[in-house]
This record gives sequence, structure tokens and C-alpha cells, in this order.
Amino acid sequence: MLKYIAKRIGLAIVTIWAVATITFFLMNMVPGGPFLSEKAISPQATAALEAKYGLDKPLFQQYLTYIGDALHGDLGDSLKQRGRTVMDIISTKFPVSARVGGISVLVALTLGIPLGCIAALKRGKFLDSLISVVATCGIAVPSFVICTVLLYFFGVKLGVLPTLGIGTWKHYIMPVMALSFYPTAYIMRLMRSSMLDVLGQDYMRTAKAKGVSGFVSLFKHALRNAILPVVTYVGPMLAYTVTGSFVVEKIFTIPGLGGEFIRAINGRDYTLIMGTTIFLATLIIVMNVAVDIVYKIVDPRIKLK
Amino acid sequence: ACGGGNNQGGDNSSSQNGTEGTDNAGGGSEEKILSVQIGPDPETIDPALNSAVDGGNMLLHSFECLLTVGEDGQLTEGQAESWDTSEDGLTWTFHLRDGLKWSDGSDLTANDFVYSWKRVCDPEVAAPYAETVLGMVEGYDKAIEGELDALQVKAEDDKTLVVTLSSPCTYFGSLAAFATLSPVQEATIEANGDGWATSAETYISNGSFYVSEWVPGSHILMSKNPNYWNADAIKLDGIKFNLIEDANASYSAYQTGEVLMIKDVPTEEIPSLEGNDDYYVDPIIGTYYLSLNLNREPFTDKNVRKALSLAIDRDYVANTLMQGTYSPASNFMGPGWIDTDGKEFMENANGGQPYIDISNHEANLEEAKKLLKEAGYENGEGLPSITYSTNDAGYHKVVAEYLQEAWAELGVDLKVDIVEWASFTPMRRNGDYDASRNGWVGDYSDPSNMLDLLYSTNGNNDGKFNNADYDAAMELSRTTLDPVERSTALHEAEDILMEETGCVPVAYYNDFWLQSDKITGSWHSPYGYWHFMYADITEGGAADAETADGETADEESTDTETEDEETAE
Amino acid sequence: MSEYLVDIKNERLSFFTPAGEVKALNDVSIHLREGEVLGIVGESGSGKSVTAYSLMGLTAYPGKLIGGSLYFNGHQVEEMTDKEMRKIRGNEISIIFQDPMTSLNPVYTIGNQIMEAVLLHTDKTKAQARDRAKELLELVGINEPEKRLRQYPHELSGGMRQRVMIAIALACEPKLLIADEPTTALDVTIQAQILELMMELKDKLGMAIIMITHDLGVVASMCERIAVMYAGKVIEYGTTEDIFYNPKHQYTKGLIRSIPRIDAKEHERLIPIEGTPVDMLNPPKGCPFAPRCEACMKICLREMPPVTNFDRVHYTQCWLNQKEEMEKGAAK
Amino acid sequence: MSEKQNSFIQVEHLQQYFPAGGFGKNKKYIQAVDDVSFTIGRGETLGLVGESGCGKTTTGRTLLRLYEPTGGRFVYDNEVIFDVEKKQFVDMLPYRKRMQIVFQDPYASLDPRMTVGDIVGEAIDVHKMAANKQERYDIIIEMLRRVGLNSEHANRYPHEFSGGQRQRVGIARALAVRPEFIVCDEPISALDVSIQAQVINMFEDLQEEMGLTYLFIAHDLSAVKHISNRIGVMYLGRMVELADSYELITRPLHPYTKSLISAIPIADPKIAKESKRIALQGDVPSPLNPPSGCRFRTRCPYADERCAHEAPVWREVDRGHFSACHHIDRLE
Amino acid sequence: MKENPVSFQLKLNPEDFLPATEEEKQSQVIMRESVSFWKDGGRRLVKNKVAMTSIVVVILVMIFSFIVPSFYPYSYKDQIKGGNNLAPMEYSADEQARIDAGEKVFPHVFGTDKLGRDYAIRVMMGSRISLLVGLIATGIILIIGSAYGSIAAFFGGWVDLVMMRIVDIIYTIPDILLIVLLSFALKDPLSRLKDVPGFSWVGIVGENLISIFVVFALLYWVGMARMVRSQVLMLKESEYVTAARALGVGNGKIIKKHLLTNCIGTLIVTTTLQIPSSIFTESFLSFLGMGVAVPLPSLGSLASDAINGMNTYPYLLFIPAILISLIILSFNLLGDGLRDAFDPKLKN
Ligand SMILES: Nc1ncnc2c1ncn2[C@@H]1O[C@H](COP(=O)(O)OP(=O)(O)OP(=O)(O)O)[C@@H](O)[C@H]1O
Ligand SMILES: Nc1ncnc2c1ncn2[C@@H]1O[C@H](COP(=O)(O)OP(=O)(O)OP(=O)(O)O)[C@@H](O)[C@H]1O
Ligand SMILES: [Mg+2]
Ligand SMILES: [Mg+2]
Repeated sequence: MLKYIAKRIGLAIVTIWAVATITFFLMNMVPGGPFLSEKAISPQATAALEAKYGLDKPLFQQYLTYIGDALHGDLGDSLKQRGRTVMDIISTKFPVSARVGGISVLVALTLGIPLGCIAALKRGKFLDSLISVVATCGIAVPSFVICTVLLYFFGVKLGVLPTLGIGTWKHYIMPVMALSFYPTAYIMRLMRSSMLDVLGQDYMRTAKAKGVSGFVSLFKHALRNAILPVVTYVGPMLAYTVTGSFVVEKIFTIPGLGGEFIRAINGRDYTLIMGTTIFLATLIIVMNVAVDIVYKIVDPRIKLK
Repeated sequence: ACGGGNNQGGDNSSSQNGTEGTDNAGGGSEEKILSVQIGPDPETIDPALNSAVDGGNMLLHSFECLLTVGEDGQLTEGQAESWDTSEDGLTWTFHLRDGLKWSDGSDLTANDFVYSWKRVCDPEVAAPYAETVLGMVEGYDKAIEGELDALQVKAEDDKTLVVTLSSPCTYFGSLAAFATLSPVQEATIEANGDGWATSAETYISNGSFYVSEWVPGSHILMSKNPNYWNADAIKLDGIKFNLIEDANASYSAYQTGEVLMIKDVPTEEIPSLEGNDDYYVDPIIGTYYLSLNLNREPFTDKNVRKALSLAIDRDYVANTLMQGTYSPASNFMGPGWIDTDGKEFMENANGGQPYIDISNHEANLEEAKKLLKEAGYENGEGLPSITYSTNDAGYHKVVAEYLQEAWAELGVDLKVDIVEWASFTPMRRNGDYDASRNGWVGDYSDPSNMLDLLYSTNGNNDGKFNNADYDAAMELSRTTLDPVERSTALHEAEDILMEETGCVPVAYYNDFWLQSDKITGSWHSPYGYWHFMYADITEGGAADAETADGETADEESTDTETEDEETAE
Repeated sequence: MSEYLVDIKNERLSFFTPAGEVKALNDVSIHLREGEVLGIVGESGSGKSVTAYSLMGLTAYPGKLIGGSLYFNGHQVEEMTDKEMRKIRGNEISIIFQDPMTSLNPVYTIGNQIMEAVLLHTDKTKAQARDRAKELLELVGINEPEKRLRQYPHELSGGMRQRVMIAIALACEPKLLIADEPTTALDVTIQAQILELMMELKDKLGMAIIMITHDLGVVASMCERIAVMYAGKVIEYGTTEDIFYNPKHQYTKGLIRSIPRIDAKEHERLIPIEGTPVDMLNPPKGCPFAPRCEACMKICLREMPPVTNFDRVHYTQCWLNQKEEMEKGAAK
Repeated sequence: MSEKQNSFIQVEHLQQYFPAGGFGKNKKYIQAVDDVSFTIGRGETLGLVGESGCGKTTTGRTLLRLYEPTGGRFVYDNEVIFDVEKKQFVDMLPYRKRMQIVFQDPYASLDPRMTVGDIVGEAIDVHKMAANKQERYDIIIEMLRRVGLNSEHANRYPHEFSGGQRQRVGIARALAVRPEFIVCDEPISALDVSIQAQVINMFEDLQEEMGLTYLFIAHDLSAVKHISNRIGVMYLGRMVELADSYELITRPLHPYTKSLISAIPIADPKIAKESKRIALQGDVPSPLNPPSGCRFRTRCPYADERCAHEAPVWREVDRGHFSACHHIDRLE
Repeated sequence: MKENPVSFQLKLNPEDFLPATEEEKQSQVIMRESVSFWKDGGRRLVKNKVAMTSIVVVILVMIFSFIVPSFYPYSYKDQIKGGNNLAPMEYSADEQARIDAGEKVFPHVFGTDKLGRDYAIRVMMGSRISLLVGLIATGIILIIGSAYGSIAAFFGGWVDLVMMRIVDIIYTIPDILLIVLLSFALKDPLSRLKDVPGFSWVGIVGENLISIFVVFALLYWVGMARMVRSQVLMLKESEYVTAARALGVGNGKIIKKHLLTNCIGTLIVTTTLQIPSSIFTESFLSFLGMGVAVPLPSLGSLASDAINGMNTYPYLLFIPAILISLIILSFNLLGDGLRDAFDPKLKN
């Protein structure tokens, strides 16, 4: 196990390095640059800017410099948000996204898993259909539509929830709803399907024969066997959700990392792209290792090699 | 409908106040904070670094230049109480007011301006607008190489600033009011480096307000600057700039009364807003035009270009498709540009006649067909397929789809290529396109600011328009000191441009926004700025609303950036 | 009614599969007194397991009871609520499933699974339940119970798993133990040990046992009564002696004959019952065994034979006995 | 049948340790099979009996390289399949057609989403034994018939079968490739006696017909005796006795074999109730940590000091009768 | 038994007790017709009402989007000047005049859009595009994802580690950058490919659609791969896999026949969940310059165009949104039906 984790950490570093390298050259290959705007600024100004940030150097040298700095924990300055370091931006924006995203994932899990179980249990009955239909709508309606409709309905029509920013618990309701809708539906569907597989297993009959009540047998015996797909899904999903969703942050005016990332890409803010990508990569890889370990915990038959 | 809407807004706003504690429109004892939305998080609010219109709008409130542009559009005193120009137009002397102070209470002197202006030239700072605002100052060429002291900006004493130009610049006054040339405090910059402009604590300013809180991505709160020389005239305790990115979100915030003024209105909602008292449309100096790649077939043929131009029903585009948020363009230079005689440039253009008669599309279309036939492409036969490149934002796609239909009448097969925003600019600049969307919003109201775009070697000459006569006319306008000659040269340039159809102007930019009638004493300028410094919030009576401004702003100068950039997500 | 602990009367049970109705049980009657051991033997697929499961209300999904009634300890099983049923399951009736590989939950330690049964039906604390689990493992002959408790089913051999199943079933010292081929995966020494254990518990607790098995040796040594099933029917029922020494049904006879004997000569050929089992989807009109029966008569193919009683216990369903009776009657 | 004359299967010092946690020097191993040697002649059947968990399945599977062996040598028809010391391992694919296995767990080893026809057909496909669909179908049906299933079963899924029927499917699958050597891992323990007899007869017929060689693993000594020429008895990973089957049953040498034989249930109620068993004391030790010396000593009634220190040697006690016990002479 | 069943009141003849012949005995063994896996599944599917309703809805949507447009009186790109932003069933002034003149004008059932294009036909074309993209892209994802995931899990060890790290990399690299790069990189080659003999289908399918599919094939299969991997990881420990190995079944076949078929439930669910995200990804791609060429609409782009006018023209938003939901719902329910139908354990 320890050896396994050591191996995974080693691989994680290689993966992050690969992600960083690919992203570095990719973003430099893509047309556009941080200092290009619709109105061309003077060549001198551009040259001065490029000199200031070292973008005038050969690409490979830039790369080496970047990796060198990154190894020392220096992710550089944002090229567009002058005066802010990438570290600054991530450390101020990530906690906001993490809070909203974390709550959403929790909500998704606490709703999605039981709903999926119930649907599986009541397979073919009305309740199952109802849950399925609602869940499907959650999947079928794009998040920008959900967000806007929520905003309009709760914010404007009913006026019960604040429409901007993130302050009191009330501010969290709409973004969390919007963010958790899809994963809830997804988890519910996954759960239902794997639950159906499990419910037909012999050990469920054993549990029943022991006199275990339906509820316990569902949540103790079946859930653990059925939850692997959900774990698989939730791992990377969690990483993505806590780093923020551009759409949700944009519509609810949440100062999170998701918007920052998209803006960095759109503005070709190279250092910020690199910084956020490395950050996301780290998170995702950590989550994946966690998922694999959770696999092992959930299902002792799985061997980690 | 308006009254109902407002009432609803009012109700919501009070309930919002109950939960939030601080906000606009409170009772007498409460702080009077105006909540507005003029754009998302600005990339920077360092005056030297800013190049965006929303950042400029904030600088307008936190900083004050030597001069400012008044509500009437004329230059007035800012930090300088007077200024004068030498005979040859090369030496400008500014006399500062008494007792100027920074927002932290320390004194502000002419030396601060010297420091700030030299900083703009500093290659280490790499200010994007350095050349635009200081390029004509003596010693700029050396300063931009790093030798800052070569810049001929001198503080004669604490209150006198002398600037020596290398060539006369009639509009240097406008530049002195340009946000890039705002004074910045040396102490805080030396102490905090580039980061000084990223947090409220270190952001020392000299304007009517100072930044008291900045939550990136959420809001910038500015409080009244008690050290401002004209602080007595300031009625608000603060302005909250809500950094909302999404039009629907800002519209919702406006509807609930959380925000009293929003710049980003969902465009598709406009039909239901038109005619409302709180819906404003006001021109800014800018033109939406199409660039045709003059290096490519068939655009090398002047008749083809002209035909394509004439086939566009500009009235339909601006008033129907763009829902009146743009105005149909008959000229390249739209309203708001000021001729040397102080009149609208447009009024003097083409003998006062529009270049394109936008009122008679049928005739234009006939003409277009005729021209195309002359060019040898009767009914479009023989024309290669044309690709129109645009990014997907605002009305760009709608215009593209309209062009497909409109040019199909000429037999043109138009393909639309949507390009990601950040790649679009370099692609257009490199000339990798047939036809593309383009646009320009002026930085200051001198016509050269826009006509220069089509100068053969200009970096923004995306269509690669290359006409010797045009270049000559522009050359002349730069060197001459005679206002009449200059004016003639500029008009001649536009004549040539329109005759050659060097580009295809489609519509003039407007700003359109929603503003509650509770706001009084604010105005909007043709550079796309809202001035809230002297605004007040009154408890929403219709009578008060009468005094609200907004429609009457004329001209003044500061910087701007085309608005496409912010809508480019 | 109270005479019997288990009283299954004319049970009919079908699986409604898309292919059609599988008549798994067709008029099955079984009785069992407290402390009695009943062996059910019979063809694989004849409905032995289904009968047992239905008694616990564990009929698998498309299965439906379509006739008859089942009583356990005076309660009518099919009318019991889920809650009442739960109280009985694992507590008063326990079952040892046929397939230990899949009958244990793969993600829980066996300790957990044994303790669950204990905790459910007694008010023992966790620690006590743990001790009880250890005791049970020892009882079924698993060494190092402390360690085994922490192991997962996949870490055990088939026999150990089977024994774990037995331990779970015995956890609450039930009134009735249904053992569905409990020892097929065990070697004879362990088997003997287990069987002995069951008998002990039977004597001590008055536990009744339904022993489903193919191993006629096991049946011979353990059971007092034997039901022989074929194609969803009890075709012969009697005391152990009746069945072994005086089988009346052709199938029973075949069965006894086909047992390999340890004392047999080298390479003596076994005598199996030829033919294939019936397709329960399309059971024959007459006696289901008829197509495989050596003494098959015309009537056998047409009509289901009626019950022939030989004494108070022993009965069978075979036309041959009717024929004999008729011949006897005719002789008279 | 003499040993070396045609040793078709030659297993020497087979060893299979499964890692069981621990690191570096503390790494623990389950000694599932330890130093097992035997030979099987062509057309011969070697029975393998022993307690559950003693490593029978592991032996069988290791021979088929379903587990990578950790020690020993296996020569098949004069071809070395593996020789761990010499690090010699052959590509198994051509041998898969020649060696087959019937799995112990009939249900788990059948893909739940394949029809029985496909399960049997898979082998035919892999080894391209059918020229066309019809031929393939015919072979499938033929195989099913051989094991006592009929053609309509071909379209059913494993879960629709009873345990015994499933086992037959497993046998049909193994037979489908017409192998020379089959490891039968308890192929009959899930079957009812009548079918058991059929299957055993079938195995014998097939052996005669096709000259098959079997390694026949089972618990049921009476059945094993029927089919096997020789029988090996395993205990805790080791072979303890190997002899001609009649000889083994009638003259067991090793104390474990003795107790095994005494525990065989007799399918005769009278004898069964009278018979005496040699009850073994104590628990089955764990293969993780087997007892020193003789592995059986913890349960052996004759164990003494010597047994604890010295592992008994595997020796030919009598012609063709091998055993490993210190006390054989005394016991005889 | 205490009493004889009354059934024994039959009249019995002595002939009845004559031994039966072998033929008579055999006639009792009735052979059932053989049904193939697919036929069997199909039969079960037909019995599933919900699934059948879903199929009907899918077919209706298909007719609506593939057949109706060809004889619909409007075209998705015709702009009716003066007919901008008409409400449902409203007529433009021009059309009203024609109606008044006694002419018959087909109503704009869903109104028109800003450019004066009939919205009904745009919705139809939009569903056509979205269906195409949703199904084909999902198909691509299914194939690549399940192959990749199962191979990684099956071989395990280093293969798995390395393959899954590649997945991680693809997962984390900013997709926008890659898409933008591809949109430039693919433009030329694709338009040239069209003229290469044998590749004329490129022109028929549309270069834009093909580049969309390329993006899916490169980027979006990773979720599916992870899902499949996790299932296979579990399934490969099954006895039947060992059994297959003992038969000498090749690894590829084990993966295909045993592992993938046994995670069919997960595959179907993930696939049906993938359809909506493929549909939305298309509209995201079109924003980055990779979507279908204007003026061709897709449901995603119709919805995102309409979002800014939700207060004024709610129907422009709700019609495509409802249609998307309807399509997705029916695919999901159909997926459930399929899952059940081809899951032998869950016979209904
Ligand atoms: N879930 C099910 N669906 C359809 N048919 C079933 C189901 N379960 C059992 N059957 C059928 O019911 C009949 C009786 O099965 P049962 O399991 O009781 O047999 P058994 O006597 O226990 O056999 P074995 O000794 O082999 O375990 C069989 O024909 C079987 O095919
Ligand atoms: N894959 C494995 N990993 C670890 N241990 C194993 C594995 N397979 C078997 N064992 C262990 O090896 C020992 C021998 O097991 P095996 O299955 O060979 O026994 P067996 O003789 O077939 O028993 P049974 O009669 O119960 O089937 C057991 O202790 C078992 O726990
Ligand atoms: Mg059974
Ligand atoms: Mg075994």
C-alpha cells in the first residue's frame, strides 16, 4: 500500500509535468497572445511588455525558466491582471469556488445516492419514473439555462434570494442548486443502474434471510457494492467542481477560480493558464489517487498494484 | 409599465437592504452608496496600465488628471486650475490648484505628475498607451528606451508643470485629461511595486473617490475622498461598482433594485425596454465596420467593394437587427468626432451630405447590382466563395447571418467562419481572412484617432488599405498647424476612403443602459463613460427623475477601448 | 395446525418469465414437527430450493405463489407483513444457501456478516456479538477465528465460506434450519463435523431441520423423513427407512440405485437414470418422470398419477402403484 | 498401473504461494500448495481428495497456468509446460485446447450475460473447431446432450438453471474443445446423485472414447473411487498419501486418510447410524502459518515429538503406494 | 396423506397400463424454439411500455427533424424582412396584407427569430444537428472510451497506470486551447480532404461536423474510459474470466465478450448521459469556432441565443429547451429499457 502510494505520487509528478509541458507549448501554439487586443498597441509597448515578462526569449528557454520557477513554487505574475501573482489569484479565488463547489458536491451526493437507491428499489413503479424524469431534466437542461431561470425565478420574480455575490447562506442557494443539479441527476442515474445490478445478487438474498430490514440491506449491503461507479464519477467531478464553474460564477457573480481560468485562456494570460492548469491537474490527480484508494476500501477484492 | 417596474424594484430593494445591511437608497442616516454595474472585474486599475473602457471608467472616479472633461464635453480644470500653450504650440504649462492632497492626506505636487508621466514611458512598466498620450512629448523616444529623464516634463515648482512637445499637438489638452496621465503616488508604488493597484490599502488616489474595498470578481467599493479639492460638491458617500459579467445577472440585479444602473443589458430584452424612461441610448465615438481584405480577390476591385457595401441595408441592420443599440452609418466618421472648428466632423463631411444614402436601400441595391455587373460578375457569376470571419459576441453573428442573406441578393456565396476571440484579432491583423467584422471606438475626439486606422502602415489597418492619396492627406493633417488645412485634409481622406470603399462602415456605436430615476446628477460621455462623481440618490419620485441626466452628454476626452473586448466571452 | 412447525399445503409457485410460466412448484405439501429432520432429495431443478425459499418469503423476482398455503409455527407466511417476516428470518428460521461464493457480501468482513445476524435478533452489545461470532466460527471448525473475522469472503476457500454461511445461520439458534446443500463444498471430515453439530443443536434446542441435499449418505445418517422431489412435485414421501429400503416410485428407485458405493468393486459401472430432466416451462401432461421412466405406461403420458398412501407417512405418486392396486382389486 | 511407464502428466515439487500482505522480509505467504509431486499416465484418472482449503483447486489451476506457479516443474506429454527453477514457461494457447478445467463454482464461472449455447460455443470459436454456424450449433447441442441438457437449454442464461444444471454447462464447456487432459474441480459435488452417476459414467465413457486423462478433484470419496485409478490425498498444501484407489480405500496408511475414509457417509440408514467415525480433534491450521514438521500433527491422534520437528518424507511405502508419515509402520 | 384426491375418479382402462413405446415417451419431450440473444432482448424491449413510448418519441422527433423540413414551407435560412421577432402564430405586416388579399400563408407556429427566420423550421433543423452530433459523437466516445478503459483495467499494473495517466493528462489540459488549435489545424486539411477521391463523404457530412467529431474523439472520451475501467477492474476478477482464460480465449475477446457485455448497464447509462453533454458541447464548440456553420442552428445554440431574451421571448428559450429535454428523456428511458432488456437477470 505504501509502495503503491509512493508509486502513485511519483507518477503524479510526472503527470503534472506532462500536463504543464503540453499546456505550455499548446498555449504558445494557439494564435493570439496576452498583449494582443483589438486595438493594436504600439510595437514598442508590445516589445517592452514582452521583454518585461521574458516572452521575447526563445520558447524553449521560456519553458525552462517557467519550470524552474514553478519547481521553486513561483508560478509567476499574471500577465493580464498586472500586479497580481498567479499564486495570489489562486489563493484568493479558490476558497470561494471550493466552498460553493464543495457544498454542491455534498448536496449532489446526499440527494443523488438515496434517490438512485429508491428508484432502483421501486423499479418500474411511479416513484422510479418520477425520479428518473426529474433527473433526466436535470441532465437535459444546460446549466446556463438552469442558472438564468433560477436567477429570474427566485431572484427577480419571487425576490427571495439575492442575485449577486457570495455572502450569506442565502447567496449560496442558487449557485449550489445550479451546480448540483447535473451531478445529482448523474449520480442518481449511476446509482440506480449499479444498484439494480447489486439487488439481484445472492448476498442480498442472504441479507434478507438474516432478517435485515429493507432499508438496512439497501444502505449497508447494497450501497457499498453499488457505489463504485459513483466514486469514479465523483472523484474528478469534485476536483472540477471545487475549482469552479465558469457559467455559474459568471451568472451569479461569484469571485471564483472557474471564471478566472476561462478568462485567462480567453486573454491568453499564459502564466495564469499554467498556474490554474497545474493547480487543477494536481487536484484531479490527488482525487484520482484518492478514488483508487477508496476503491480498495470499498471493495476489498480490488487489488492496488 | 415603467412605474410598475420601478415600484417592484423599489420593494425588492428595501427587502434586500434588510438582509444586506449596506446598500443604496437607504434612509437619511444611512450611508448613501450608489450601486452600479459598468462591467466585470477590470484587469487593472493602474492608470498607466489600463487600456479598457470599464477600467477607465473607474479611474475617472478614483483619479483626476490635470484637466477633465465636463458634462458639456468641454475641457475644464481638473487638478490644474489653469493652463496655457506657447505660440508655437510646443510648450504647455499647467498650474496646479492649491493644497492638493492624495487620498491618504499627503500633499500632491507637480513632481508627482512628472513622476507619473515618466513612469508611463518606463519600458519596465510597459504602458500600452504610452505612445498615444506622450509620443509627441520631446524626449519620448529616449524615455521609451529607458532614459526616463529625457522626457521633457518638468516641475518648475510644486505647482507648475511644463511640458515640451516635439511637434505641435492641438489636442494635447484632451490627452492631459486622459486617464493614463493621472498622477500616481511614488511612495506607494515604490513600496508595493506593481501590486499597489491591486488592494484598497495601497491604492492611493487623488480623485473624487478612493477605493475602500476591492473584492476581485465581486465589487469595488469607492468612498468619498475627503481630501479631494471639490469634496463639498460630492453628495454620495460611496459608489459600489458591481463587477457583474453576465448581462442576465446584471439585469436581474437591476430588476431587484440591488443595482441602480447597469451597463450590460441583455440585448434580446431591448424590445420590451424601448420606450421605458429608465432605458437610455447614447452615442459614443465609434463605428462598426467591415474590413475587406484588399489583397485578395475579388476585393481588389473597387466596384465589388462598393457593391458589397451598397447591398447592406444599414437601417435594417442598426434599427431592427441591432434593435437601435447602434445607429445606421452613412459615413466612416460618425457623430461625436470634433472638427477643428469645434463643430461635428460629420456635419462638415461630404458637403454635409451622407456618403451613403441609408434611407433608400432599394436604390442602393440596384446600384450595387449594376456595379457588380460592371466588375464583370453579373449576378455574382464568377465570384469566388467569400468567407466572413467574426468572433461570436454581441450582434456579430446576427450581422454575419444578415450579410449572407443580403449579399446573396448579389449572388454572393458567403460562408461564415466563427473564430475564437483571442485568435480572431491576430488572424485579422495578419490578413488571414476575406472579409471580417471590425470596429473602433475613439480614445479622444480628434478625427485623426480613427482615420489613422487606414493609413497604409498603421498596425490596425486590417484591410491593408493602401492609397497614396489617402496617406498624403493624413500626412498633411499631422504636420500642418493651420486648422482649416488640417480639416480639409482629414475630410479629403474620408472622401477617398468612402469613394474607394477602403472599408465598409455599417453602424455607429451607442451605449445603452438602464438607470433608475433615483440617480440624479450623473451623465454619460461619448467615450463610453458614466460620470457619477456628482451624482445623488433621491427617493424615487418621478419629479426627481426629471432632473436626471444622461441624454445630453456631448463630448470630452479620456481613453476607451472597443467594447467588443469585454463582450468577447 | 399447531401439530406442525412447518406446514406447507398444496403449494404452487411459478416464475413468470418472458418465455412463459415456469411451474417450479406444482402442488407441494410438506410438514415438519419441531425437532424433526426432513431431508429433501431430488433431481436438480426439481424445486427443492424454491420450496425452502418460499417458506422464508424469499421467492426470487418473477416468482409468484399461485396456490396453497404455508404455515410456520402457526403463522401463515404469505399473510405476514414484512416486519413480522423480518423478525422470523434469521431468528426463527435460518437458511444456509447453496452457493457460498455469491451468497456472502464481498465487501464486508465475515465477522461483520456474522455479527450482523447476532446484533439484529439479540440485544447483545458489539463486543458480545463479536465473541459470539468467534464462538460460532470455532463451532463450525474454522481455526484462528479472531483473524478470520477480519477476513473478506474472497480470502477464504469455498469450504470456509460454506462454513461461514453455516455460522451465520446458526447465529440465533433458530427453531428451523433450512440447509440447502450445506456440505457440498466440504470435505467429509468437516462435513461430518458440521452434521454432527447440527444434530447436536437439534437435540439441544429442539431445532427442526430441512436438509436439502443430493448426498443420500447425509440423508441416510441424519433424517427421519425424506421427501423426494421431481419436477416441482413431491413424488414420494416417507421415513428414511421407507425411502431407502422400500422405495415405491420409479425415480426414487433409480436414485437409490445410482449411488456410488464405497464398498463397490473396482470400476463397477454406475446405474444412472437416463434421459434429461423436464423442461419446467412445458411440463408434460402426465407424470413428469414418464419420459425417463423404464416402466412407463400409456396412462403415465396422459395423466398425473394420484397419490397412493402406503401408511400414515409413506405415500407416492405413481401409476404403477395404482396398477398394482387395480390388479389387487381385480384379483379380489 | 506402474509409474513411469507412460507418465503423461508429470508434476514435480509443485509450489504455489500466494502473497498475503506484509512487506519486505515480513512478507507473508499463503502456502496453498507446497511440494506436491505426482504423475498421471495417459488415459488415467487421478483422484485428488482432501479437506476444503487444502490446495486442490490451486493445484489444478496452477497446472493450467491460471495461477503463475511459484515453484516446481510440470511436464505434459514430454513437453515442459513450466519449470520455475529454470524459468521455463511456454505459451499456453496451444495447450488450452489440450488441457481443460471444470470449475468448482458452477455459477461464478459462467458469464451471466451469455447464453449457455454461447458459453459452450466460445471454446469452439477460440479453437476454430467449427467450419460454419450449423456445425458449431451441432457441436454445442451434442455437448449439452452429453452432459444431460437438451438443445432448448442452449438459449437460456446461467441464472435460469439450477445448480446442477449449471455444473453440467461447465462440463460441456470443458468438453467442447475435446481436450486430452481435464482438471475436474469438484465437477459433481453440486449434482444430484442420478446426474452424478450420469456424469461419472459420462466421464468414463469419454475417457474410453477419447482417451482422456483426468485430474479428478472431489470430496466424495465414493464417487472418486469409482472414477479414479489412483487417488491422492492432500492435507494443507501437501500430498499425504497416493495409492491405487482400491488400495487406498481398503488399506489407508496415513492417519488423515483413515479419518477421511471413516467419515464417508453411507447411503444406508442402518449402516449410517451404526458406523463409527474417527473424529479428528482440533482445528484446521492456517496455510499462512502451517505447523512445523508434519502438517497434520496438530490433529493427529498419533503425533509425537518427532512429528513436530521433522517433516515426514514422501516415500513409496508399498508398490505404487506413497505416503508421508513417520508412523506408517506403527499404524499398519 | 390423509385422503385421496378426488381426481381419482377417472375411468381407467387396462390398456392404459400397457407399457408406452419409446416414441410416445419422446413425444412428451417438447423442444422449445430457439431464440437468439438479440431476438430475446428485442422481445423484452417490446413489452416495456416506457421504452416503447420513448422509441415512439424518438421516431417522432426524427421525423420532425429529418423529414418534415423537406416539405415545410419555410427554410431555416430565409429571412423575412419585417417579420422579425414575431410571436407564435403572428404574421408580419407583409404576410398579413397577403392574407387580407385572400392568399393563404402558412403560420409561424413558433414565431420567428430576430432575423425574421421561421423558428419552427429552425428548431427542426436544430434538432437534426443536435441529434446527429449527440448520437454520433456519443458513439465515438462509447467506442474509444470503452475500448481504452477496458484495456487499461484488464491488463492492469503499469499498463493501467500509464494509460490512466494519459487520461488524466487529457482530462486536465485546457480543452479550449486544444479546440482552438484544432479549429485552425483542421480547416484546411478537411476542405482539401473533401476533394480526395474516396473522401467525398467529408463534404456530405460537413467539414464542421467532422471536426466536431474529431474533437470528441480526441478529448471527451476520458470520462467514459474511467467509468468502464472501474467496472472492468471489478469484473475481471470474476471466475468466468478465469474460465475464459482456461479456454484460451484471447484477451481482446475476453474484454469484448465478457467484460464489456457485463458492464452493459453502466455503458448504457453513461452513454445516455453522454448524449446531452455532447449536444451542449457542440454549442460550446460553435462558440469557439468549431460548431456547425451558420446559419445552420443546433438546439444548443438556439437555446444559448435565446437566453438573453428570456423575459421578452420566453418561447424562444423554452421550445428548444423542452425539445432537448424530451430527446434526452426518451433516450434515457430507452436506455433503461435496453439495459433491462439485455440484462438476462432482470427479466420483466
Ligand atoms: N429466478 C428464476 N427464474 C426462473 N426460473 C427459476 C428461477 N429460480 C428457479 N427457477 C426454476 O425453478 C426450478 C426449481 O429450481 P430450484 O432452484 O428450486 O432447484 P433445486 O431443486 O434447488 O436444484 P439444485 O439441486 O440443482 O439446486 C428450476 O427449474 C429453475 O429453472
Ligand atoms: N487467489 C488466491 N489468493 C490468495 N489465497 C488463495 C487464493 N486462492 C486460494 N487461496 C488460498 O489457498 C488455500 C487453498 O485453496 P484452494 O481453493 O486450492 O482449496 P481447495 O482445496 O480447492 O478447497 P475447497 O475444497 O474448499 O475448494 C486456501 O487457504 C485459500 O484461502
Ligand atoms: Mg437448489
Ligand atoms: Mg476448491
